[in-house]
Amino acid sequence: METIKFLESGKLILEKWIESSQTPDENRLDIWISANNLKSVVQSLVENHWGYLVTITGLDIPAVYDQDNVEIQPGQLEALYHFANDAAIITIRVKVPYSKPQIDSICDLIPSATIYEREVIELFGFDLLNTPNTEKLILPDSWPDGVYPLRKSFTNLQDLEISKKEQSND
Amino acid sequence: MNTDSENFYTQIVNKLKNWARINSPWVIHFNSGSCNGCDIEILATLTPRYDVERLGIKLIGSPRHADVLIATGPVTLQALDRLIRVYEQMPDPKYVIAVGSCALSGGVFDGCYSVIGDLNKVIPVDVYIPGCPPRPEAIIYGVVQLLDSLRKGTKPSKFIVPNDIPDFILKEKINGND
Amino acid sequence: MNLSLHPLILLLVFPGGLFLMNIGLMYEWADRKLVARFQSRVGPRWFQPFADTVKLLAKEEIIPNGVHKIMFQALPIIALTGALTAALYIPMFGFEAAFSFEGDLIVSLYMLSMMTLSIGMAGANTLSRFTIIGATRALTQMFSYEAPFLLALLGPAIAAGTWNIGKINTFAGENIWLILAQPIGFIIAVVGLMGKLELPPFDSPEAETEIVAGALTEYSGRGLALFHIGKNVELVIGLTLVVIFYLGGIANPIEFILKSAGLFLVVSALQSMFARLRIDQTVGLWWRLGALMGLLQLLAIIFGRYLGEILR
Amino acid sequence: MTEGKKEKFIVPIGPQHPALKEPGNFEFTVDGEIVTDAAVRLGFVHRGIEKACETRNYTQDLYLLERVCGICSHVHATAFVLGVEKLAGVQAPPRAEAIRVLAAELERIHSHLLWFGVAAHEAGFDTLFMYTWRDREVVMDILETLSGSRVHYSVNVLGGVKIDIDQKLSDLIKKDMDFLEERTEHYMKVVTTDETFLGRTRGIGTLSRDRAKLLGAVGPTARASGVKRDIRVNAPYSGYKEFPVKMVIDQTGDLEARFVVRLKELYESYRLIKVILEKIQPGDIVTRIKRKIPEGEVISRVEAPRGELFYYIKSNGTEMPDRVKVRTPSLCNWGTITDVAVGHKLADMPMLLAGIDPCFSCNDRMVEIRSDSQPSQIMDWDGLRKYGIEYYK
Repeated sequence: METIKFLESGKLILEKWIESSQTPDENRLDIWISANNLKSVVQSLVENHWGYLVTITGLDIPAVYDQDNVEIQPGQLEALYHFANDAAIITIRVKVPYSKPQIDSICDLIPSATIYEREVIELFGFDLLNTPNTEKLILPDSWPDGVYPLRKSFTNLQDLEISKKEQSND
Repeated sequence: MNTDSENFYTQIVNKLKNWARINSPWVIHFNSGSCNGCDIEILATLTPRYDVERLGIKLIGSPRHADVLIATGPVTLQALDRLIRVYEQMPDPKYVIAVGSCALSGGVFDGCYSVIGDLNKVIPVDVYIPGCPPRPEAIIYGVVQLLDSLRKGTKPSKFIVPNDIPDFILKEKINGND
Repeated sequence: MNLSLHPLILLLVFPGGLFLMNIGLMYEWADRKLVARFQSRVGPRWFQPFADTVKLLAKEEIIPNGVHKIMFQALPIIALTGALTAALYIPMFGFEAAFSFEGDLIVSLYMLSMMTLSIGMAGANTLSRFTIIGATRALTQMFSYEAPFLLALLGPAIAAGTWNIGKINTFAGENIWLILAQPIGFIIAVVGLMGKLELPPFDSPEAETEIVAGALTEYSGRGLALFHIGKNVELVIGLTLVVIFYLGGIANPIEFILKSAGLFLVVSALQSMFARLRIDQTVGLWWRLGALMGLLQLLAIIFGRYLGEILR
Repeated sequence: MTEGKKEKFIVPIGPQHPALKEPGNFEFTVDGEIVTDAAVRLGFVHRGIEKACETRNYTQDLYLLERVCGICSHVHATAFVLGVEKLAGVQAPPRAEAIRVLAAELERIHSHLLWFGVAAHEAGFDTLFMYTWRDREVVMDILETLSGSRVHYSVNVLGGVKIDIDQKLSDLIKKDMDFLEERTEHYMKVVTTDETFLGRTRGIGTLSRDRAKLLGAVGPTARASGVKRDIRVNAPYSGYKEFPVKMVIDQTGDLEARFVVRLKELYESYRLIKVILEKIQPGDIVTRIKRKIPEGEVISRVEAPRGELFYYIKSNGTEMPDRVKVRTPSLCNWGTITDVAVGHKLADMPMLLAGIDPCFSCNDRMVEIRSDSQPSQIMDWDGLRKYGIEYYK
């Protein structure tokens, strides 16, 4: 019962920013917000001592094409900020397009977020504004710039080289 | 006469060198992307139940002091440079033992984007020890195989340690409980 | 045993040189075996240190980039020579010392310090960070244990009224074991010896978990072997000194073996009983506790002698 | 050295470093012996499993995820299995849940003993290291008898477990638990009374409660600082609903507290294992589960030996997951290292690192599994793969 109380209080804190929300599980609450509001949302959670940041998950939603190869829906990246308070989990979800994957950094509010932020920068190509450290954390030093292994379009480094060669041949 | 005695002495010196090499393999351990399983088992060989010091095997930290490189893991791109550097820092003669399925073929990680997969693609390997992870007994057996081939005077031909070492400890324990 | 041998033979064969090296290797084996037994392991075979040394000698020696080459090669030799020379003044194995004069105690002690000094220089000579930190630690440690160790050995010397190791030996043989008369001095001497030899728990100069192998990280092959031998020789000499000073001296080989073995057991037990001290803790221990206790005991001895003379 | 010209240099610890049997690069900027700055570089064990996983189904992923880490393989599998079961709407039988907890607690014992030995080794206390590892072999034997493997137990399958325990084994485990309890008492004495050891742990690396909360520390690191974070208690999962555990808390937050917390957790594990062996109900150990998992997202949290393990699994209705995100406990605790390290001595660093019980393989796992829509594609060999890609172009 405590869990439900936690979720309700969390929802109350965040009420004014919620664009849409859902409860996929009894101990979870998913909240979609716009990218501009992220900082104020996190700030209000931190100020109200609602749980702690578990991690930031990145999701890749590739572009959808119709039969004639026309883009119906542009590719998007989604960042999921999981906050946990005992058993209750609030997930703050932010969607940004490939063309402008910019999200405010929350490192000044939660210093430990830097590792998660570096992770999503490397693996998904998010652009986190004002994040203190953008050095490589996980990928090898020799990794090519602009290649994000966790995007659906990436298959393999060797394939990458092949397609590059093909492009230059064309 | 003179050359004969010289030959005799070189022979003796060579025999002595070989004997020393067999009886004092100093080992350096390098993890190039392993899941820790193999590393723990390598560490376990030092501990009282297995105690490799009785064979003269010593785990040391500096590659400059080492004779044998024990490498685990599927060789990640990031660890690649270091692995080669460690191998190059070791003074001759040096040997390499690959421990675990990952170092043999990539194991479950074969085909991952940041993994090379086979230790032999990077540095020459002398002994392979399969298993995920191999038991400490298997690791000791692998090192002993290397030493045996040194005794015979050949650089070890690619020798693969069978992974069917009986679980005598367990059987003993359960039987003892009856 | 007052044969007039050529000094070079004395240095290279007996009591220095070959004999000491072999004894040193045996000591190393005993040390490792005892520690292994304390850790409930089987431990190495008896020829292990010998095999290690031969193997190291036969191995390629890599001279890293950016070092002073002559220094790099000379330092191990200097270290070993220092230790071997020190052995000339010590009545090894129950025989009389090869050389002796009034004050040879001081000379041999400082010959022993050559080892640490060489290790320190070797560390500073190579460009690796680990070696530099190892060198700093080795020298720091040397400065801290040297004084208490000397004070601890000074006690018996004052009691015997001589600076000659041979005479102290005779004095110790004729009187009550000094371990009973000066227990504090004995403890400081044993612990000081462990500090000198960088045995655990005073092994922070070569703490493998922090700085790989300390000052010797970059040494391979011959250089490493020579340093190893030098350390072993130092172990022999150090133990012999303590036996001479505190355990009633050595009159014959059997006494030497028995007493050394006994002392060895204590040292090995101490090694396996403690966690490594940080370098600052080591220094603190020595200066705050070691030096002070050593001084106190020295004062007590001087006072005792003074009192004894008055009474007489 | 003249004043103001203090030389600073960086001492890298790792990636190839004897203190850490696993790679990971820490750069400590040192002024003399004092650490003035700390930075971390991971990625030496970054295997990027996800791409090879594109054609792997849930069952195959289970075995892959076990190999994220060789120390806590069971909890990884448990977290994944629990998540997938939730997605599929399947509940594992009670006996299976109990066996999962049993294996998890055995793993905790093995992991804590391992950590204790390694930490002692970092402290230069090799005798203690040898003793703990000798005793650890007892647990390894149990695990091997239980599952057939010393490291990767593969206890879990989707929908249950694949091993069962019998009376003989249960008696053996009980006997061994008594033995280990006795040994742990001894270690407790060493940790709390041995002067040289206390010199290396007491008052070192103190992490205050507020800092721990802010930095998001988890597991024993957080609990040693008085933060009540233990998923087994906060959000009981699997068999922990039936077999509750007590949370072990300490207030001081220094290295000694972390030692004490972990050792006390060992007692708790011994107790729990005995309770489970007493009360375990006979019954099935596995239920059927469909190959295709319904579409959905699930979050699964379990308490690994090192702290909270977090799984996010997204399914798209096929045999393969769309995305699996793993957040391992060690990653959370990194922040505390860089925070606490400054001002300590270089000699304390290995102990500090050991204090959080780091697991590099865990951090670098990035086992982010996604699936493309071509399950028939064989991706294992380079040539075939290139052929396949070109074919589909």
